[in-house]
Formats: sequence, C-alpha cells, structure tokens
Amino acid sequence: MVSNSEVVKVSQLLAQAAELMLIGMSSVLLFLLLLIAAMKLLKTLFPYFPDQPQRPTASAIPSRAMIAAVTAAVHQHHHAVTKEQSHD
Amino acid sequence: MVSNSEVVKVSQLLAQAAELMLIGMSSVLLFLLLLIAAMKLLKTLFPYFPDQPQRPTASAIPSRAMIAAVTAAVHQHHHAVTKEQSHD
Amino acid sequence: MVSNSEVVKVSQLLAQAAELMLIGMSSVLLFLLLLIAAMKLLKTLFPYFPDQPQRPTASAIPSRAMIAAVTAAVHQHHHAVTKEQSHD
Amino acid sequence: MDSLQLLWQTTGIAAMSWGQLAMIGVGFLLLYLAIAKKFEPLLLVPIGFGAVLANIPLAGFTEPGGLLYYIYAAGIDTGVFPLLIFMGVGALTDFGPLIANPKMLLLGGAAQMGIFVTLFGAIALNVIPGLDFSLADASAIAIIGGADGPTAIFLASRLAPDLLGAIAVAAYSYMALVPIIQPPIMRLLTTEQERQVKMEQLRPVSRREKLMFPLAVLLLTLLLLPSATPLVGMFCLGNLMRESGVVERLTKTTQNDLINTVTIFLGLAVGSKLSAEHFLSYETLGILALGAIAFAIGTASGVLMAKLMAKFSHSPINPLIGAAGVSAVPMAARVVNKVGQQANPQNYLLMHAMGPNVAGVLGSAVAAGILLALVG
Amino acid sequence: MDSLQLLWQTTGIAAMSWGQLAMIGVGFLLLYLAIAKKFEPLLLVPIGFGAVLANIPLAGFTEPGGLLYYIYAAGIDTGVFPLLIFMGVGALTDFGPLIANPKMLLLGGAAQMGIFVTLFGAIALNVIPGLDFSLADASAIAIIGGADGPTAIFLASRLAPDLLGAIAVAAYSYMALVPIIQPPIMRLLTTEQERQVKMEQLRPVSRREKLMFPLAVLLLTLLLLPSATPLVGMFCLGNLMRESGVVERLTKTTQNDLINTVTIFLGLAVGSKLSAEHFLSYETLGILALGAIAFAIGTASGVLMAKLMAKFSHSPINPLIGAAGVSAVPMAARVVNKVGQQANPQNYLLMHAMGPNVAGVLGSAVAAGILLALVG
Amino acid sequence: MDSLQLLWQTTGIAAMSWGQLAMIGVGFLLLYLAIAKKFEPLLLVPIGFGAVLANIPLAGFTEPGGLLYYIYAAGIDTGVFPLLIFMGVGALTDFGPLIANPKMLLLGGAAQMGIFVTLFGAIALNVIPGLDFSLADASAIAIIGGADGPTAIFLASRLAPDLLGAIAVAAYSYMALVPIIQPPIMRLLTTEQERQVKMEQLRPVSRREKLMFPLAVLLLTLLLLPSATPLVGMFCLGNLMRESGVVERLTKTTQNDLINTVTIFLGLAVGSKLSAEHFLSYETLGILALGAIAFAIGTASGVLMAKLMAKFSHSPINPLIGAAGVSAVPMAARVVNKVGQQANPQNYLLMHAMGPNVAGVLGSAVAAGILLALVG
Ligand code: NA
Ligand code: NA
Ligand code: NA
Repeated sequence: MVSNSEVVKVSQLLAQAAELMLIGMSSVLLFLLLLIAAMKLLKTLFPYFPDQPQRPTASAIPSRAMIAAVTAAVHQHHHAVTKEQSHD
Repeated sequence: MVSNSEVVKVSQLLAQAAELMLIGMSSVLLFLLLLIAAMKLLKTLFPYFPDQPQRPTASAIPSRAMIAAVTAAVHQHHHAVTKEQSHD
Repeated sequence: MVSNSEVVKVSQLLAQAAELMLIGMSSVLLFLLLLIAAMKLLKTLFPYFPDQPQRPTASAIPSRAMIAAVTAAVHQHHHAVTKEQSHD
Repeated sequence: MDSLQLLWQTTGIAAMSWGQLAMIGVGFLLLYLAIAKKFEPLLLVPIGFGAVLANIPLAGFTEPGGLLYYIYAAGIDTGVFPLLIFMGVGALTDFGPLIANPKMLLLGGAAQMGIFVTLFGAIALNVIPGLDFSLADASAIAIIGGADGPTAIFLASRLAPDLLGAIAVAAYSYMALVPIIQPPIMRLLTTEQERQVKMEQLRPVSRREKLMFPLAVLLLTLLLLPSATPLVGMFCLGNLMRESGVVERLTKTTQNDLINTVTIFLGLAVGSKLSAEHFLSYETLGILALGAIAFAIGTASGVLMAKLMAKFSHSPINPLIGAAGVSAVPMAARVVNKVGQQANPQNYLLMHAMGPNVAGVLGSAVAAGILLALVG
Repeated sequence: MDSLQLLWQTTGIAAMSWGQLAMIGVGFLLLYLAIAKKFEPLLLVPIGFGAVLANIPLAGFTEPGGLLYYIYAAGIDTGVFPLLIFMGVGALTDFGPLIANPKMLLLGGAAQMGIFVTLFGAIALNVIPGLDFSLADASAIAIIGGADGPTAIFLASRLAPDLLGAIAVAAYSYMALVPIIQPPIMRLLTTEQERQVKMEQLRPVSRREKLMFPLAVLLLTLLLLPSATPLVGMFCLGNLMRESGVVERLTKTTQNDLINTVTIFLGLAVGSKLSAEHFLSYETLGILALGAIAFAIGTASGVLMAKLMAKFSHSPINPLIGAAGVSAVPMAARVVNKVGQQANPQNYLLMHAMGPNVAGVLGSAVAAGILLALVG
Repeated sequence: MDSLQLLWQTTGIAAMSWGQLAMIGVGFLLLYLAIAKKFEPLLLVPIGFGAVLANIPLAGFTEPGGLLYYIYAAGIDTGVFPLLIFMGVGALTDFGPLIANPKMLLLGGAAQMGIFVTLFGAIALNVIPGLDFSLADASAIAIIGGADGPTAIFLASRLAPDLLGAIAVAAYSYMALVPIIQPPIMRLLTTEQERQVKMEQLRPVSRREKLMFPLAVLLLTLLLLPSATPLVGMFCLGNLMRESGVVERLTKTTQNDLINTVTIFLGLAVGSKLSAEHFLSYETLGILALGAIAFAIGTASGVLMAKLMAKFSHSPINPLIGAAGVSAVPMAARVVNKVGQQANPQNYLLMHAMGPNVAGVLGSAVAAGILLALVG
C-alpha cells in the first residue's frame, strides 16, 4: 500500500515534473527560434556568391575520412560498372 | 657469517619458492591445456570454408565521418550541376 | 606620492635586475660559445663524406606491426598458392 | 596444500557471484550485438568489454588501483570524456544542410518532446513500489530521448552517476535500434502521399556562413543558457576548427586519433558502471522502458511538427524528415531516406534529413543545459 | 513562476558582469585575429575560444568540476604541456643549417638581450603607481622577448601564474606581428648595401653530426645549467628521436597527433587564464608595452651583433639574419628572407636565417633556465 | 658576486654526485645500444633518455613538480601504461599461426619454466650477504624470464617498485640480446638432423575462429585466473577490436598513435627509476645475472618441450621452434628461422615459430597473474 505522505510527495514531484516539461520544452523551442532568427541574419550578412572561390579549405582539407569515403564510393561504382560490363 | 635465524628464514623462503615453482608451472601448463581444448572446440564450431567471403568490415561502419564526407560530396556534385545548368 | 621606503625598495630591485641582466646575458653568451666549441669538435669527429649512405632507417625497425603485416602477407600468399595448386 | 587452496580461492569460479555472472553475460551480449549485429559498434564494443572486465571477481578493475577506476575517475567523474567526444563530433559535422534551411531547427526542437514527456513519466513510475526516482534521476533518464550518447553520459555523470551505466546502454542500444523503432511510427503518422513529397534542392551555403554558425550558436548559448555551454561550447569549438580552415592539423587530430582514443576510454568507463549491484534492479527495467517511450515520442513529435510546418510552408516539406530530429546521427537520417524511397524510389531525402538530424544534436544539448540549470 | 524566475537568473544575460563581457570580447577578438588575419592560428584559436568559455557566467569552466580547470591543473600547473610541445618542436626541427654554421648561435644569443633589458624595464615600471612587479613577475614578463610560446608559458607557470594569460597572449600576438614589428627596425639599422650581401652556400652536414648535436646540447646543459634541462632536454629528446632514425613510429606521433592534441589543450588552458580579474588591469597594459619593447630590442641586438660579426668574418654575413635570432620560428626567418629580397631579388637568405632562428629557441630556453635558477 | 656564486652552485658540475654521473653514463650507454646497435630502440631510446634526465642534479625531474614524477605517478603507479601497451600489442597480434596449431601453446608454457626457476634462484641468492630479496622481489625479478616488457613492468610496479628500473632494463636488454643468447643453447640441445626438420604447412584459419579466440582466452582467464585479467584482458580487447572488423577506426588508433604515445611515456617513466640510489647496488648485479639465467632456462625448456612433443606428434616438429616460446616477439621467431636456415637453407620456420612466440606472451601474462595471486 502506498502511504498518504508518499502520495503527497509523488504528486508534488509530478507537479514539478509537469512544470519542468512546460518550461523546458518552451525554452528549447524559444532558443531554437532565436537561432533561426540569427541564421537569417547570417544569411543576409554573408550571402553566397556563385562565383566565390571554392573553399580553399574544405577541398584543401584532405581529411582521411573523406578520402576514404570517396575511395570506397569510387571503388563500389567501379565494381558495379565492371560487373555490368561483364554482363555484355 | 650468516646467523642461524637467517638460515631458517632463507630455508623457509626456499621452501615457499619451491612450492611456488611447482604450483605456478603446473597452473600455467594446466591453463594452456584447457585453452588448447577450447581451441579444438572453436575449430569444430567455426570451421574454415575456402570460399568464405572476405571481411566486409570497413564499408559497414556507418560513421559520422562518412556521412559528413558523403554530404560534402553530394554538395559539390550539386554545385557542379548548378553551374553546368547556368551555362545553358 | 611615492614614499621613501618604496624608493629604496625599487632601487634595490633595480640593482638586482641590473645584476640579473649582466649575469644572465653573459651566461647565455658563454653557454652558446661553449656550444660553438663543442660543435667544432663534432665537425672534426664526424666529418661529412659526400657518398655517405642515405639513412637506412625504417627498414631497420623490427616492429611488431611489421611482423604482423609480414605474417598476414605470407598467409595470403600461402592461400593464393594453395588455391592455384588446387586448380591443377 | 595451503597454496593449492589459496589458488582455488583465487579462481573466478570460486569467487564469482550470480550477479557478476549475469553481468558478464550482459557484457558478452553487448559484444554480440556490436559485432554480429553492428549495433553502434564503436561504443558497444568497449562498453561490452568494460562490463565484462568490471564484473570479474578479485580482479579489482573498478576499485582504487584498477584500470577502470582510474579511467572513470579521470574521464567521466570530471566530465572530460563526453566533452572531448563532443568536440570531435563538432569537427566531423557539416552544418551546411541545416544552414541552408534553418526552419529544420524546429524539427530538432520538437523531437526533444520525448525527453520532457519521459521526465514526467519517470516521476509517474514512482507509484510502482520499488521505484524511487528523484527529479535528478528522472532528468538523467529522460535525456535518453535525446538520442545522443555523449549528452546522455555527460548529464548522467552530473545528475545520477549510479544510473549512468543503464542510461548509456539504453541510449546507445536505442540509437542502434532506430531502423526498427522509427519506421512504424513514421508510417502510422503519415499518409502514403505525404511520404512521397519531394523537397526542393537546398540552396548553396557560403563558407562564411558556415564559419559564423558555430560562433552564433556559442554566443546565443552563453547569453541565454550558460549551463549548456560545456556541451554546446565544445561542439562549437570542434566545428569552428573545422570551418575556419586555418588549423587543419588540429582538426584532423580531433576528428581521428583524439576522438578514437577517448571513445575507447569512454566506452570502457561506461562499461565499468554495469556492475551487478547497479544494473540488476527494477530501476534498469524502468529505464529501458522509459527510453523506448522517449524515442517513440521524440520520433512522433518530430513527424507531427513536420506535418504542421508543411501546412504553413510555401515550399514542400516531407513530414518524414521530422523523425530525424531525434538526432542519432546519421542513422535517423538514413532511415528517413529509406522510408521515403519505399514510398517513392526517386525521392532522395538524405540531405534534407541531415538538417533536422544535426539540429537534434543541438536540441538535446540545449535540453540537457536546461535540465542542469533547473535540476542540477 | 518560481521556475521562470530561476530560469531567468540562470541566463548569461542576467548573470554576466561587465568584466566578463569585455573578456568574451577579447576572446572573440583573438579568434578574429587567428582566423581572419591568420595570427598564429594553431594557438590563438584555442586560446581565444578558451577565453570565451572561461568568462561565461554560471558555466563554471574554471572552477573545480569544470573542463578548463582540469586541463589547466593537469597540463600547466604541472608544466607537462609546454614540455611536450617542446618535445614535438624538437622532433620537427632540422638543426642542419645551424650545425653548418655554428657562429649563428651568437645571433640567437644576442637576440636574448631583449629579455634581460625588459626584465630591467619591468622593475623600472614599478615607479608607476598601481604597478608592482616582483623580480619573479618581471622575469616571467621579460621572457616574452624570447619569442617562444612554450618557453614563455613554462616560465610564467613557474614564476607568475597570475600573469600567465597576459604573458602568453602577448608572446603569441607579437610572434604573429613579427612581419610588422621587425622590418622597420631591420631597415633602420642596416644600409641598403648591407642588406644586399649574399652569403655563401652552407656546407653539407653529416647524419652523425645531426645525431650528436642534441646529445651535445643536452650534455652541456646538464653540466652547466641544469635548471634549463626541462625545456632543453625535452627539445633534445624530440630532436634525437628524429635524427636517430630508429624510432620513426614515435617520431611521427610526436610530430603530429601528440603535439596537436597538446596544442589544443594548452591553448584552452592558457585561454582559461584570461579572466576579467587577472587580465583587465594596468599590469596587462604594462605587459603588452614591455613585450613590444622586448621584441624590438631583441631584433635590434640580433642585427647589431650580426653587423659586428660581419666585420670580423672572412665569409660575408648579411646582418639581416641577426633579426631571426629572436626565434619566432619560422616567421622571423621568412621576414629576413623577404626584406633581403626587397634589397636584392636574387638574394635567398631563408636557409641562412634558419640557423639563428633555431639558435634563438635554444637561446631563450637557456635564458629561461638562468632566470629559473636565479629567481625561481 | 653573490649571484655569481649562486650561479656556480646551480651548475650541474658543482652539484653532481658520482652516482648521478655514473647513471647518466648508463643512460647514454642505453642510448648508444638503442641507436647504434638497434637494441629494442622503441623502448631503450626513451628509457635511456629518461635515465639521463632523472639523474640531472637540481633539475628535479623525479620530484613532485617534475615531469618524470608526474608521468610515473600517472602511468606506472597506476599500472595504466603497461596495460595500454598490452591493448596495443593485442591489436597488432595475429593469432592465426597459433590457432592453426594449438599445441604450440605448450611451448609457450614450457618456456615460462625460466620464470619459476629464477624465482627459486633469486631466493637462493639471499645466502650472499648484501642481497635480501623478499618473495615479492624474487617474483618481480623472475618475470624477466617472461621476455615481455609490459608484463615485467606491470608486475614490478605491483610487487617491487624499487627494483622496477633494473628489472625493465634487464628485460628489454635481454630481449634485444636474444640473437646472441639463444642460438648456442638451441644448437647445444638439438642435433643437426633435428634442426633440418621441415614442418607441414599451417591450415587456414577462419575469420570466426580468430574472432572467437580472444573471447575464449578472456573467458578462461576470468574463470580460472582473475588476477591475470588486467594483462590478458587488455590484450584480448586489442585483439578483439582487430578481429571484429567493425571498429577499424579504434583499431588503427590503438595500433599507432595510442601505443606510440604510451611507449614514449612508459620509457621515460621507467628511465626515471634508474636513479643512482636504486640502480647502483649489488641487487642490480643479482638481477642482471638472474635475468640471463631466466632467459637461458626459458629457451632450453622450450626446446626440450618441443623435442618431447616431436616424439609423440604424427606431424613433424622442428624442436628449434620451442625457443620462440619465451616470447620476445618477433625477435625470437626470427632467430628460430635463422638458425633453422643455417641447418637447411630451404627451411622456413618463421610462421611456425610465430605460434609459440605469441603463446609465450600469453604464457608469461598467465604466470604474472599466478604470481600476483599467490604473492601479491
Ligand atoms: Na537529440
Ligand atoms: Na628566442
Ligand atoms: Na613470455
């Protein structure tokens, strides 16, 4: 059996949890809405120009992950092609 | 000169060392014999098939690095396509 | 206003700093002069020969990684050989 | 004979309790899931192995002097390991798809509903005799719904260290189960027609925007929610190093050897919390049940929010992408893509789902900050 | 409502002091200089980011339990990070040009004059009310003139931890400003004709000499100046691993992932010392002024010593190379090359300037050892 | 003048004791052996350098605040470094040759006889005045016969920290001397005919067997000898990551940068124990003598066991491969191959010797566990 005092305690906790739920969820959404506003601002401040030089960075960053992924992709494609050709 | 009590002490230690030697060496060999038995079992449970597929491994790991690389690759492709279209 | 005792303190500190400056700078130069002498000695002891063999380096490191690689290679070769033989 | 008897007493067979045996079994089960089923193997291999080691009697792995004790003390007690992982994840994340379509942040926000409903649910479970979750416990459990491992570990290490093992295992397990948990919910809440919607190609994003993005996130977080800055800040540091393009040496190390090393240690330390006394309890069952609910609610909230947004948006939105808002990067985005292609084989949603997906990481880090501020 | 108010109190806007706001601004300024202006980005990105994090109210980064607190305690308090960086720099340094022309060591020595004059100047500044530098403070400030980051951080952590943030920022900032600070001084002290001098090609250096060099430096240091052996010794270890050719695995890790990882942490830890209370003071202004003076005097001393040596040398010496003696590797050597080519486009001084450049690293490590022995 | 005198007192020449001078000489000797003679350079370069640094007067490397003090406290006192090395070695080890021929485990077991006879010998040496080895000391010394560096360091750090320097140096030195110590013993105990024996090609091993092997070893160890699980467990973790094929990122880091970094630190920390007070004693001579005996007995036991097995085996066994059972991977296996080819140039024993070789690593880790259980 659940005692009276425990019922009180649990219902207090539940009230707190409900409050947390409301405030927490609103805060998350509010925060993200503000971030959306900030991003719209960024887009205005730093527009994309089609002819802007490609990132010297990214393309210049020869990350192992990327090279590995691209290598794998090329390989797979290549195998696929090879297989298809062998059907002819 | 070595005192009597020291002789006693050393011979006690020697007895302990001899016991350690026996028990230790037997334990090592016993352990390894059991491991041999376990390995025979493994061989039976997981036999070698000559045509078993090579490890698929690497390509199966869905890492964030890979998705990032793929994302980047798709983006670049996308840009390339956009540019080509704008030439028309 | 700067008090008398402070003037004394600062001038003491300044004297110490001046001493530090002299001793420090002399020590640095003395140390480097000795190092120059040591380097002249090194040059005499280990002269440069135009045809000295290039560093053998890497191949000389007997690492576990290498043995592992060799092991794997030998295995693969071995399998390949086995397979080829089975074709006959 | 003394030595022989001593030797017998020092065997694991003689010294092992049933609880330890059970937990070693759990460890091997996690290894099986990681290796044979490829369930988040990068984490579950070290976690499973750590669970086995931690439950070996007489080996003392988790006592002062033991390896797992030191690793846990150095990396989890201090919170350092999850934060370094977050830095590495930041260095691996491309925010391009999100920047191209900032509204996606709302999906990453909606999916956090799973966290807060679960918090309520955990407290409600206290009516069951034997369960007694405090608000801090409930918050740590609820973060499983964030579908982000380091966030869950960081918050649990702060709010409920005793539950850390169960929470981390639940988080990574459900992340691995995303392809099983999410599709039925996604199909239930959408029509075939909705699932066939094709979305417009994402606009190109300038390098400057990508560079400014982590700085903007950092600034907003420190102004509004400083308690979230450990997680969000380290994430932004990693991403800033990546996008700045001037510290490639550091970025490369952060993306590879640093995150790999920390991942091994983090996993072992989490595994060390899978001891019989903490894991074999009704609380663990409660945590596992709540975690599943959290994932389901998060997925549903994301999809429903996407449906709502589709109503008001002038460009078409496929509501499936809302499911990616739970994070679980990149698994959830792939699942979205797959379910989308089942409805329309020409539909490529992967890039569109990456936006909500990385937004979900931010969203749960923000939610963790809120819980730390209000409960911690 | 309680929670709402609590939530407001937990925002950064509510809790931030003006000093914290200013220091966050300083952090963003450092990031701007690092990323947009490429000022020593490998260090200034983490330092700037660390400064931002350290000044976020309520986030507790620098308090026990906070990330930066642990990083600082583990790596700077102990002196471990700068020493590991020195090992890495040693593994990256080729002493060939110096070994080919050992007299260049004198230029690396002369340029340390900047350190010792600045020490005197720092004490003299005590006449200004509000400034009260002890000999230890003055020594730590003076080492900025050594133009070597890890040396400055190591000495400051030993002699004046409270000033560490300002000292490290000044050191790295001026190192980045070498292309602006040095050329006017170099032109002022040399004639057009002197700047046009071409130097003879360096002799080839045997592998054995390169191998023996770090051992000779270590031996001399331990015999004469043991207090310099932490810095010089770790530098020699890195260089010995490199030149021995038998431990390439270790050398590669030392040159890459180890130094990269430590660089991130070192930068964050230094940034954590950029708190409002320590940085926003007249002392910081004094440190910045003294640092600039130290660089200028070091440059001038190097050039003047080179002119003196040119008088007595039978092979021609271009006095510009004296400016590289401050260290600031490899920026100062590049500046020498550039100023030399402005006088004579056919003049390639880069390799000749590398000798004094690496000599300057040794020179300032030796100077740091002397200061530790006499003041520490 | 005060400062001048102070300066003189701070030179190494003034402050150095004869013992320190001698130990610096030992450090340089180890560097010479490592670099010129290629004796286990990966360990002996950092150990030798650490020995030099540890004995520099006034530099305080091994006192609180000194670099080597912190490295030792963090990595050896805790036992973390040798265990991480073991994980790395596990990730580098291919158990294929052993799995193909499990009987080879007996050779790796027999060669551990060197350990236990030496334990007895160390106690017997107590009759010499001035030597007073406890059972714990004797056990730590005896493990030199295991011919495995991390095992020796781990056990010595647990049982006899004061002897750690001498034990580690002896272990690595004799491992480097395997090509000199083993061949005479191998030739003495075998006939020319026996050495010419060709062995049958090893059977292929399935991926699954390789994957199950570390799990089986772990399971057996935790059931029977939990005190061996720190060493054996970490070895199995490394090997499991390698063979699982699902965590290649982690495996690569474990095999490279992680083990390299730890190797540098482990070496420096071991070197820091080569202080005059601990190393320049009769005990060190005793340890060196006992270590040589241990290697010799281990080699002989392995060869004799192989001869015994050859008697009862239906497939031919070349008794030379027994010598590889001491471990000293991969040097001992190479020596076997070389001695075999001297008898028969067509005889390739390398792969067959790798089985006993990796079995020797397991064998000595198991022996260390037994010693920890009974003596520790
Ligand atoms: Na999330
Ligand atoms: Na310098
Ligand atoms: Na062994």
